[in-house]
Order: sequence, then C-alpha cells, then structure tokens
Amino acid sequence: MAVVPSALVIGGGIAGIQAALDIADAGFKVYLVEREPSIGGHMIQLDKTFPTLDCSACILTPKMADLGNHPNIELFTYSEVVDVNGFVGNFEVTIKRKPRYIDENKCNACGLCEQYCSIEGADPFNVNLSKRKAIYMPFPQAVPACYVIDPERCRFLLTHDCTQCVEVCKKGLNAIDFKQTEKFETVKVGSIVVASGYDLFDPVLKPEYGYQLYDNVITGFEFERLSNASGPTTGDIVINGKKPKDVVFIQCVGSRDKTVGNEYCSRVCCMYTAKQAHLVREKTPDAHITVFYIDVRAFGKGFEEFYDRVKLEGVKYRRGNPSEVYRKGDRLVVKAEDTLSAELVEVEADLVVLATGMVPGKGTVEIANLLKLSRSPDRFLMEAHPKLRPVDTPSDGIFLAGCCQGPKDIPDTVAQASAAAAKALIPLSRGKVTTEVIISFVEESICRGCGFCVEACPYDAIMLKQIQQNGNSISVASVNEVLCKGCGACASVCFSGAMQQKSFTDGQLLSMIAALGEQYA
Amino acid sequence: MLKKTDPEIVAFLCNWCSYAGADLAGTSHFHYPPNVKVIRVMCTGRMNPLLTLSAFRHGADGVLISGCHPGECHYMEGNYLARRRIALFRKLLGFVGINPERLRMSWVSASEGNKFSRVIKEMTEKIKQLGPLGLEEE
Amino acid sequence: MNCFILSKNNLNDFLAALDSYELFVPIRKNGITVLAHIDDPLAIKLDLTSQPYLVKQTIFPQTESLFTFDRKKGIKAPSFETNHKSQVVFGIRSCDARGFCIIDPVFEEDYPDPYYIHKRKSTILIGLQCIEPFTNCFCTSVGGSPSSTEGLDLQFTDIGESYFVEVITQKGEEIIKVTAPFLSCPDKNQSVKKDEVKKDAEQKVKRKIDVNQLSQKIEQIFEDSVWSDLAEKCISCGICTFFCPTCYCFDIQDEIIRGKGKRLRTWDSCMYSEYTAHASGYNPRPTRMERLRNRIYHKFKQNIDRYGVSGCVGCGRCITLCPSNEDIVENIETLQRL
Amino acid sequence: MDNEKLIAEAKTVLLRGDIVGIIGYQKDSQGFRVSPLFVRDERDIEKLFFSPLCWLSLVNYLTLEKGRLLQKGNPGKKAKVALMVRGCDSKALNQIIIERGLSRDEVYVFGIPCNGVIDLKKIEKMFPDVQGSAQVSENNGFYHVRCNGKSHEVPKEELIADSCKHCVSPNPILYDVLLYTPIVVKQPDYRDIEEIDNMSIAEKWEFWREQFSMCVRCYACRNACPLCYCDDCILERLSPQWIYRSVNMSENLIFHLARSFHHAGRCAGCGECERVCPVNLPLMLLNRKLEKDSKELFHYTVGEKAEQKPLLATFNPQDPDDFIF
Repeated sequence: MAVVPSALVIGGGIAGIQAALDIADAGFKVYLVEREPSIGGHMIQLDKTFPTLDCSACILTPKMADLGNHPNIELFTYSEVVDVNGFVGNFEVTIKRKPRYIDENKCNACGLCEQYCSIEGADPFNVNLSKRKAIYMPFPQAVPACYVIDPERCRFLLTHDCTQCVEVCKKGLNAIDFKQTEKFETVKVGSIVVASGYDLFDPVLKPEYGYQLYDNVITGFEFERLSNASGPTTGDIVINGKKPKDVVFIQCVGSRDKTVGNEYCSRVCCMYTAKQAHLVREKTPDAHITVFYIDVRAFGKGFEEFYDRVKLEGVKYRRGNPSEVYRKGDRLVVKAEDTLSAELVEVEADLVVLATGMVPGKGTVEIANLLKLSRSPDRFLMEAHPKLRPVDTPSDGIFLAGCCQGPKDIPDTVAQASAAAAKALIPLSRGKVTTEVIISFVEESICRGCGFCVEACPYDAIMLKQIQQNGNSISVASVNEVLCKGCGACASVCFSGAMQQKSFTDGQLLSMIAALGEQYA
Repeated sequence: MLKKTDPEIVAFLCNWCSYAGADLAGTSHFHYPPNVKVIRVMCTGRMNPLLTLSAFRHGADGVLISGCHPGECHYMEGNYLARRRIALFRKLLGFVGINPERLRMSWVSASEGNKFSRVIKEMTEKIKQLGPLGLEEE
Repeated sequence: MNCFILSKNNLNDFLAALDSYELFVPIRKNGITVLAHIDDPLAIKLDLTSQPYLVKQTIFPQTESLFTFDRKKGIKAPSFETNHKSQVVFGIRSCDARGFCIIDPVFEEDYPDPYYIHKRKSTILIGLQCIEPFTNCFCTSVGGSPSSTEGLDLQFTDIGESYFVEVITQKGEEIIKVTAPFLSCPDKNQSVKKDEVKKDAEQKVKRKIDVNQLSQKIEQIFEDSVWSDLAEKCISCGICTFFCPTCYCFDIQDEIIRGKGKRLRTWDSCMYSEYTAHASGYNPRPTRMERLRNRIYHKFKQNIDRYGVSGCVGCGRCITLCPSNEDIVENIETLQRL
Repeated sequence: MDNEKLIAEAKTVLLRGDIVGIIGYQKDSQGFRVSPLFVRDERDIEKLFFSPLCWLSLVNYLTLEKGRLLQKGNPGKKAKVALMVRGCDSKALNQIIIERGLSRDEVYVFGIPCNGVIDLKKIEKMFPDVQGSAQVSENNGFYHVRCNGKSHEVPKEELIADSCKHCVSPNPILYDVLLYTPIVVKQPDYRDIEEIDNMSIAEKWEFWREQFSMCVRCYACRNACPLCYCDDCILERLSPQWIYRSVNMSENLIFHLARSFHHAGRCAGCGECERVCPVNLPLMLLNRKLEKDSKELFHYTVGEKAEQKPLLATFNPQDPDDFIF
C-alpha cells in the first residue's frame, strides 16, 4: 500500500521543531501544528540552560528561523489538530486555524499598531509578570514574525468602538483583517510525530507553600522570566522593588508526591534549581541561598559537576521537605526538618522559589483521545515498549517526542525528537507499508455482522461494511489489513466462525489439538 | 516416553511471553514434567474456550492457557479478554462435574523460565491427584 | 397359532428367564419412556403405560461403527457370526413393529446392509397391545392397528389379571420354550376378552387422516403455495424424523480420536438444510418448505411408489413432540381439502 | 386474559399499511396445543389470542431463513413485521437488535406482560385424553382449565414451565404497544443452581452424565432458541469440525457446553431450549448458571441496558484472577 510522502508534527516546542527539521532535511514534506501564535514552546521562555549556562533563546531562535524558512515545512501556528483518520501511510488530518485577524503574508511586524493599541492585559509569555497589548507579538523573535489580535481583549472585536490599529496599518501594509474566521484544512500524511509537550504543576495544590498567598513565593518558571534579560525586569531579580537577600528554593513541588497524585520524578527540577541558585549568586553575590531537597538527582552529562560547583558557590543544600511557608512581617519563614541533622529548621526568606514539576499538557490529553493513544499510570503518553520501543506508540505510524511521553530535559528531548523523526521517516522513505502475515480475514458468506469482533479488536482494525447478498444488503465485518496485528482476539469471539486468523484458523488449531491426542496414544 | 496412565496436559502459550518463557526454561535447563504438550498461539486473546473442550475430548486431562502478565500483553488487551472468558468457562466446567482445576491460566513472561517450570510442576501434580478425565472415551 | 396366559405377577420372572438374551424393556426416565438395556429384570420398574420412544435404536442405532481403522493396525471390520447373544425387545407397540417392516426393504433390497440385517435377524420383538391409544395416534388410517401383530414375534394383550400371549413367529416359539414354566393355556373367555380388548382399542383411535388418492393429490400440487404455508411454523429441528419409526436416513462420518479411527453412520434428518447441501454450496432444498414437502412426499408418495406401502405408521410422535406444533394430520387434511 | 384489546390493536396495526403481517398465537383444534399464526389480512385477525398456553417464542420466526414475512414483499426492509412478544422474548429481541441481527424498525412489537406459561408436557399428562380444544386461563395462583366440557382449578405450581418459575423479566423491555397490565417483578432466585453447585464434583458428573447420555442431538434446543440464528451452525459444520457427529455422552456434553457458552451474556432466559427438548434435559440450568456467574463475576445482566457491550468481547482489569498461576 502506497505511503503519502509527508509527516505531521503536533507541537512546536523544541521537540517538535527538532523532529520537523530532521524530517524536512531528509527531503519530506512536514506539516507542523502549534496551538500558540508562535513556535518555541516552553524552551523559548527559559533564561539560561543547565549545565552549560548558554542562553536558551540564543540556541533556539536559529532553529526556529531555519524552520520558518524551510521549503519542506508548512507551518500551522495558532492552529489545532481537530480530527485524525486513517492509518500508517495514509492519515488524513483536519487542522483548525484560529483567526489572527492579521494577514500573515502582509504583516512585517513593524509594531506600529502595538504602539497605537490602547488595551493592555497580562502577558502570558512573561507568565503574567508584565503587560501586553491586545494586538501583540508573543515575543520579538516569534516565528512567524506576525502580529496577533487577542479576541478576549480587542475593543473592536468586543464592542466595535475602536479601530486605532486598522487606521495606522492602513497607511502601511493594511494587514489587519477583522473578517478572518476559523479555517479548517485537511492534509494527508504518512506518519505522525506527537510533541505536544507538558504543563507545569500548579503549586496552588500545595497550599502549605503559600503560592499566590504571598507575592514573594514564585515558581521556578516565573524565576526564569525574572532573571531573563529580555524579561519584565530586564534580568534583575527584584521582588516588590527590593533585591531579595535571603532566597529559599524548595524542590519536588508536585513531583515525587503521592498526595497530589504525581509519584514520578520530573527529572529537571534539581538541575534548574541548581542553575537558578547559581544565577542568584551571580546577580546578588551576598545573598543567602538555601535549597530544600529530598534527593539531588544530577544524573546527566556534566550535571554532578555543576551541582558541586553551585555548592562551592556557597549555596546551602538542606535535605528535607518543607512543611510550611508563613509570613513574618514582610518576610517569609520556611519551616522544615533537616533530615540529616534531624533538627527542625526555620529559614527566613525574602523570596521563595518553588521548583514545580511537570504534568501532562492539556494539549497532550486532547491528542491522546484524538489518536486513541494509551497513557501510562503517570498520565503521560505511553510508549509501545518501555525499553525497546521508547518512541513508538502501539498504533503504527505515530511516534512520541519530548515531554508528552514523560518529563525530560532539553538534550534528552532533542535526542528523542530526532529518534522519533528517524522512526517517522521509515514508512516515508520505504514508500509502502507491508502488512502482517497472520492477520485476520472474514468469511463473508457466514458472517452475521454482529460486530462482536469490532468490540474485541484492540486496534480498531475491524469495521462493518454493507455488502449485497442474494438481493438484500447485509452488513459483514471487514478487516483493515494494515491496522490488523494478528492477535486473533476477533476470531475467538466470533460465533459463526466467520472471523479467522491466518495460520491460526479454528481448523488449524483443532487439527493441532487432535494431533496431540494422537501423539499421546 | 509417557505411559497411558500419565496425566496429559495441553498448554496454549502466547507467542510473546509464555512461549518464550517456556523456551527459556528449556535453554536454562529448568526441569519440568514431560506431561505437557504445547500449542503456540499469537496471543491468549485467540483462545476460544471451546478449543479447550476439544483438547479434553482428545484426551487431555488438563489444559493450561498462559500469556503475558496483565498490562504487558503484546496486543495490549488479549490476556484480559482470555482471562474473562476462562474465568466464566471454568465455572461452567465445574457445574457439569469437570473439576475446574483441570483448566488453569498463568502469566509467564519471557524472562520467567523458572516460573514456567514451576507452573507445569504444580499443574501436573494437581492433575495427577485428579486422575484421568476420560472424555476421549464414549 | 399358539396362545398362552402369563399372570401379571410372573411378568418379571418371565423376563428374568430370558437371561440368555440382551434384554430391552420400557422404563421411565426423565419423564419419557425409553427402551433400556437391563441385566436384572427383577430390580426394574417397567413402564407399560406409555408409548416408548426411539424403539428403532435397538436395531438401527443412532450411532453405529461400521469399521475401525488405525495407522498401525489398519482396518478392522466387525464379524457377523451370530455366536454372540441375540436380543429381546419387550413392550413395544404395533406401530413400532410395523415401522421395522416398512424399513426392512430399504436395508435388504439392492444393496443388503449387513449391519441392519444381522441386528434385525438376531432381535426378537415382543409387542404390547395398546389398550388406550394415545392422543395423536392415527395408525388405523395408514393400514395399521393398535392390535396389529405385523413385525412382532410375540404379542402381549392385557386382559386384566394377566397377559394374553400370542405367538406369531418361529422366533417367538424360542421365547416360549425358555419361559414355559410361567405360562399356562388360555381358556375360552380369556380369548374372548382378548378379542374384545383388541376390538375397542381399534375403536378408540380417534384421529383419522384420509390417505385415499393422497399420493396422486400431492403429486398434482407439488408447486402449490400451500407447502410454504404448512412449513411456515416449522423450525427445522430433527425431532419429527429422529423419533419417527420409519425414518432411516443416515450420514457416514470418519472420526479419529487419539489415533483410533472409526467409520460411523449416524442418523441424519431431512429437516436440516445441511442434509441436501452440495459440496458446491448449491442446496436443492434450501428452505423449510422444500424440506417439509419432501418429508410428506417420502411418507405418502415415494414409499408407496417404491414399496407399495405408506411410509407412515401413524404413531403420532412427530405431532406430540413437535416444538412448533406441526401436525401431520392437520397438514394432510389441508392438502386433501385442495 | 381478554383478547379484545389484542385483536383491536392488531386491526389498527394492520391498517397502518407499513405492516406486512402479524406473527401471533392461535389456539389449535387439538387439546392444549397452540400454534404460531401468521396474519396477512383481516380474515385471520380474529384467531389471534394469548393465554398461559402460548409457550413458544415467536422471535424465532423473524430470523428463520431471515424470516419469510420479512422477505415477502419486503425486500428494501421498508415495511415491518408485527409480533407478539412476552417479557423474555423482548429480551431476546433486544439482544438480536444489539447484535444487528435485526433492526428495530423492522419490527412492530405487541408487548405482552407474561405471568409464566404452562408446560405442555405437564398439562397433557394431567389431562391425557382431551377431545377438541381446551381453554386455560389464570387467576391468582390457579389455572382454570376447561376441557371435555368440565372445568378444573389447578394450582399454578403444578403446571407452570420450570423455566418460568425463575422468570425475572415478565414485562417486555421494548414494545410499540403494551397489552395488559405490567406484572410485579420477582427477585432472581438461583436456588436450583446453588443446589447443583453444592453437589460434589462426582455427583455433578453423575447427574449430567445421565442427562447428556439421553440427548439425541436433534438440535431442537438450538433451533428453538431465538438467539441461535446463524444460517449454518458452527457446531454442525464439518470443516472445521468442532464436534463429531457421533452421538455419545462426550460429544453431547461438548455440544451442550458449547451451546450454552455461546449464550453467555446473551441468553434471554425464555427457556425455549428446555421446553422443546424431547428427552427433557434441564438445559436452562446451564444457561442460568452462566447468567448467575456473569452477574457475580462481571456484574453483567442481559437486557439491562438497550445498548450493551458484549460480555465476552470486553473486559475489566479487575476481573477475577484466582485461577491464574
């Protein structure tokens, strides 16, 4: 069966970007779908990256640019996959484009409109630490470099009483177009890479840490924006106008924690905490920095070294999971048991940073249902085999990259993305898909069309079809030879014996049984 | 060589776990009684309980159906499907006076050669106690 | 013809005296009366009140091994030396005895069937005169009678305290020899009583069918739609044929268990669609209509054309047992009305 | 039960124009016998009736040879067949519809709440020599039997079919029109099953051995079962041959186990198989054993929901595993 020589990548974070680039470089068409107005994902929001401390944006933006300009890549930003049909080699994907109200081809990101726009609101790119206009570009290096209008805020869209941006843009490229509506496009692809990423644990679920109660309790991710030169504070770590002198980091917030249903380790928190501790030290040399931890897991290349370095920089590591954070004057007190010295410690702090872990992204959950992918107990997407098929899914032609499959750091993500790309390339470069030998088949003349086999099939490989039989049209089962994996579950639920598995037909099994009997006698 | 009086067990093993497990038992020289004769199926999900009846009819005194541990099925669900059917079918056997112990299942992974030999030992012992079923007679 | 009297108290002793034979007697089991093979008549409770089922089993078993085969030993066919015990079947009704006479030619003519013939020869049939015919009996309409002795070797008639025993054949005499001690000679009014019993038994058969011109009739209406209407309620199970004294169709199968093969013949039924299915998949009698028509044809036309006698003995079992109440008497009436 | 309502409904239904015929019951001229009646025009309507003697399941006639009425003048399956359906029949019908053996719009259902039917064998034994047609009606626990010009009061227990004694679904679960008033539903009672469960293995074996050795494999149990509607039965097929043709205890045992297991999670409990058996095998024991265990092991009850997933083509990770090494 012929294969459509193109691939779909769901998600425009580092995983999706890497996978898309690899497939496209191999010479195949790639459709990349990203729900946000720009690709870049979480990584583009990070400040420095451990353990090498190179700036996240500096290493990512070139890749984003490559991707934006790649002749083989068609970009669907501000879009969502809404439907997937078919099977390996022949998927049919429906994509919804949300209206930007701005013509991508005309807008050159001059930014005039933004200056004239009078509406302001929180800026999610800076985790709501700063403001952004109703007409905005997510961040300066956004790909595509094109403005978007926020339908929840734009006065024209809400009340039709403001056309500032239109006026100013008319003078130039006249790119603003309020007539835009949702557009649905269908693309055919041979394989799919799922890179739908993760969300961060919401520390409100750990009320003892007082997040949102005290404005000097922040998450690690907010810290990234704070310490980022392009962030709201242009890189100075300032809380309520003061540079914090005493900083406490709390690790494993929402990871390794049964009470919130996340037993797993998020694998990055130890190291980004170490990195952030280092950044504080760098920016405030005389700060007192304490890190509360359960265990420090510095398993990656150069990780342990970095951890040691940070400790030498006078960052105090205390083993213990804080029980409470409470206010004292305008400062905070972090209460914990140091399980090494077995003493109760209370550390005063101007800033408490919660190292929140990863949870499966909202998008990931939707995609799982859409593609009928199974999920492991940790609720991340499940791979076909934990050791031998870590980027495959049970359904052929669909592969996993990045944190949708489980928490991982950037190098692992990139590695997995390339692996997924390589896997996704197999059917594409093969040009055809081969079917199993031992798949099921239907004896249509005796099939009752009861559909029990349809229920039993774990691969949705069986469906009922209408055929003409002596005059009237009756429904019988039919096997999709590409999807069928040959487990035979269908054959064993078939009452009439119409459904049979090649090489394991009832007749063959019965003869084997009879032959065994003969052998004994 | 088996004597006529020896219990006879037909084992249906799934291709991915138990068949490999049995193979491992052999290659790693875990001993087990010779009373078992193996039929390979791709997945225990293929096991229609009526096949076990046929095995009894052709002289088996016991039937073993062995597959991957729950959640490890190569085909995701086959072993669950088999488990439900056999659970119900055993009840029916017991009801008509065929000791349900003659029909057992086991989860044996590809790495559990020792478990496979243990299962066969236990099963053979049990069937020895129960004696011949005699469905091959009229 | 010799006649004797057997006191009812001596019946079990009479049967016990037949220990040199395989003995089959009617007993009650699962709410029906069947012929059971027994060793100790004294310990058995006979059921002589109702019509025993599956009498033909005794001579034409439902499953009969024609020969056995084996990879090592090759083919082994049974031998028919009559050195082994012959059998006595006690307590059957006239209709069943007649049934054997009707199927005899099928197994004896053209290609004599040693299995049947041997069994038939070595079987002694002892009949029991019907006193109260059963609800669906209509033997008198098809050339039979509750008191017919056709096919029997001995016939018993209940005359109150004792049985009036008529010896019909040479085989019957054998039985008399071994049971003489329990028999006495009948007196005048005993034989009168016997004749009365027989007479009003015949009177009591209520259901009647009109077989006059029937075979010509059904020939004319072969294509008539009436057949579909008659067959509409049939669920095409095998009851009517399996329990019919004159249905003899069989299927031949090879069956191998543990290396030991058997060529068997087992009853088959023209009520199954599979009965006429060709290897090609074509089936000349695809629906219940053709099958029911065939059954009536066989009984009331083909058998007459070929053997000069109706293939139905009027025992009424196919009516009594039919799940969907196909009633051959009503069916014939319907046909005759056309 | 009065038949006016039935006949009136039947008349109006036949006038609808989209009904090709009505399958109902009619009293026979002989004794206690009742036959299916296939009404195609007004002439026969008056013959329709219902009484405790109506023991056959008419659902069969919808699937036999794909139902003659259904085919006749009904190729596009535009028109419907109307039929009389008791509680148990409706469960069977519902199951067939779930299995797509029929579509709901092919049938028009006269729902009949049924208080249990009489076992023909029992009543014919009690009244052996009935001339002409006999009537039976039921009121509070007694059957009122009229035959040979005399009338008799017989306690219900003595005549009711065994399978009806355990009926838990006297009222139709699907119908277009409901005749007569619904009946109070009994609690499921599995004492008969437990009785056998409590026997020793050896006793059970003896019991069933006796039973199965009587079976003549006439296949009436199968053909009478509304849920056995395969065109050719897998158990009768020669290739592959699941069961040998020879009739002996072992093959019979296998046949009946296979038969009943094919009805696990499907059996409507109408007891047709048991009632038609010419050698009176207690076949419902097998079906009800499976019914009981499906309830206990998998909380599965046939006819519970209109859209029900097949018991044995689905699973629950928490299914019992006490028999697994």
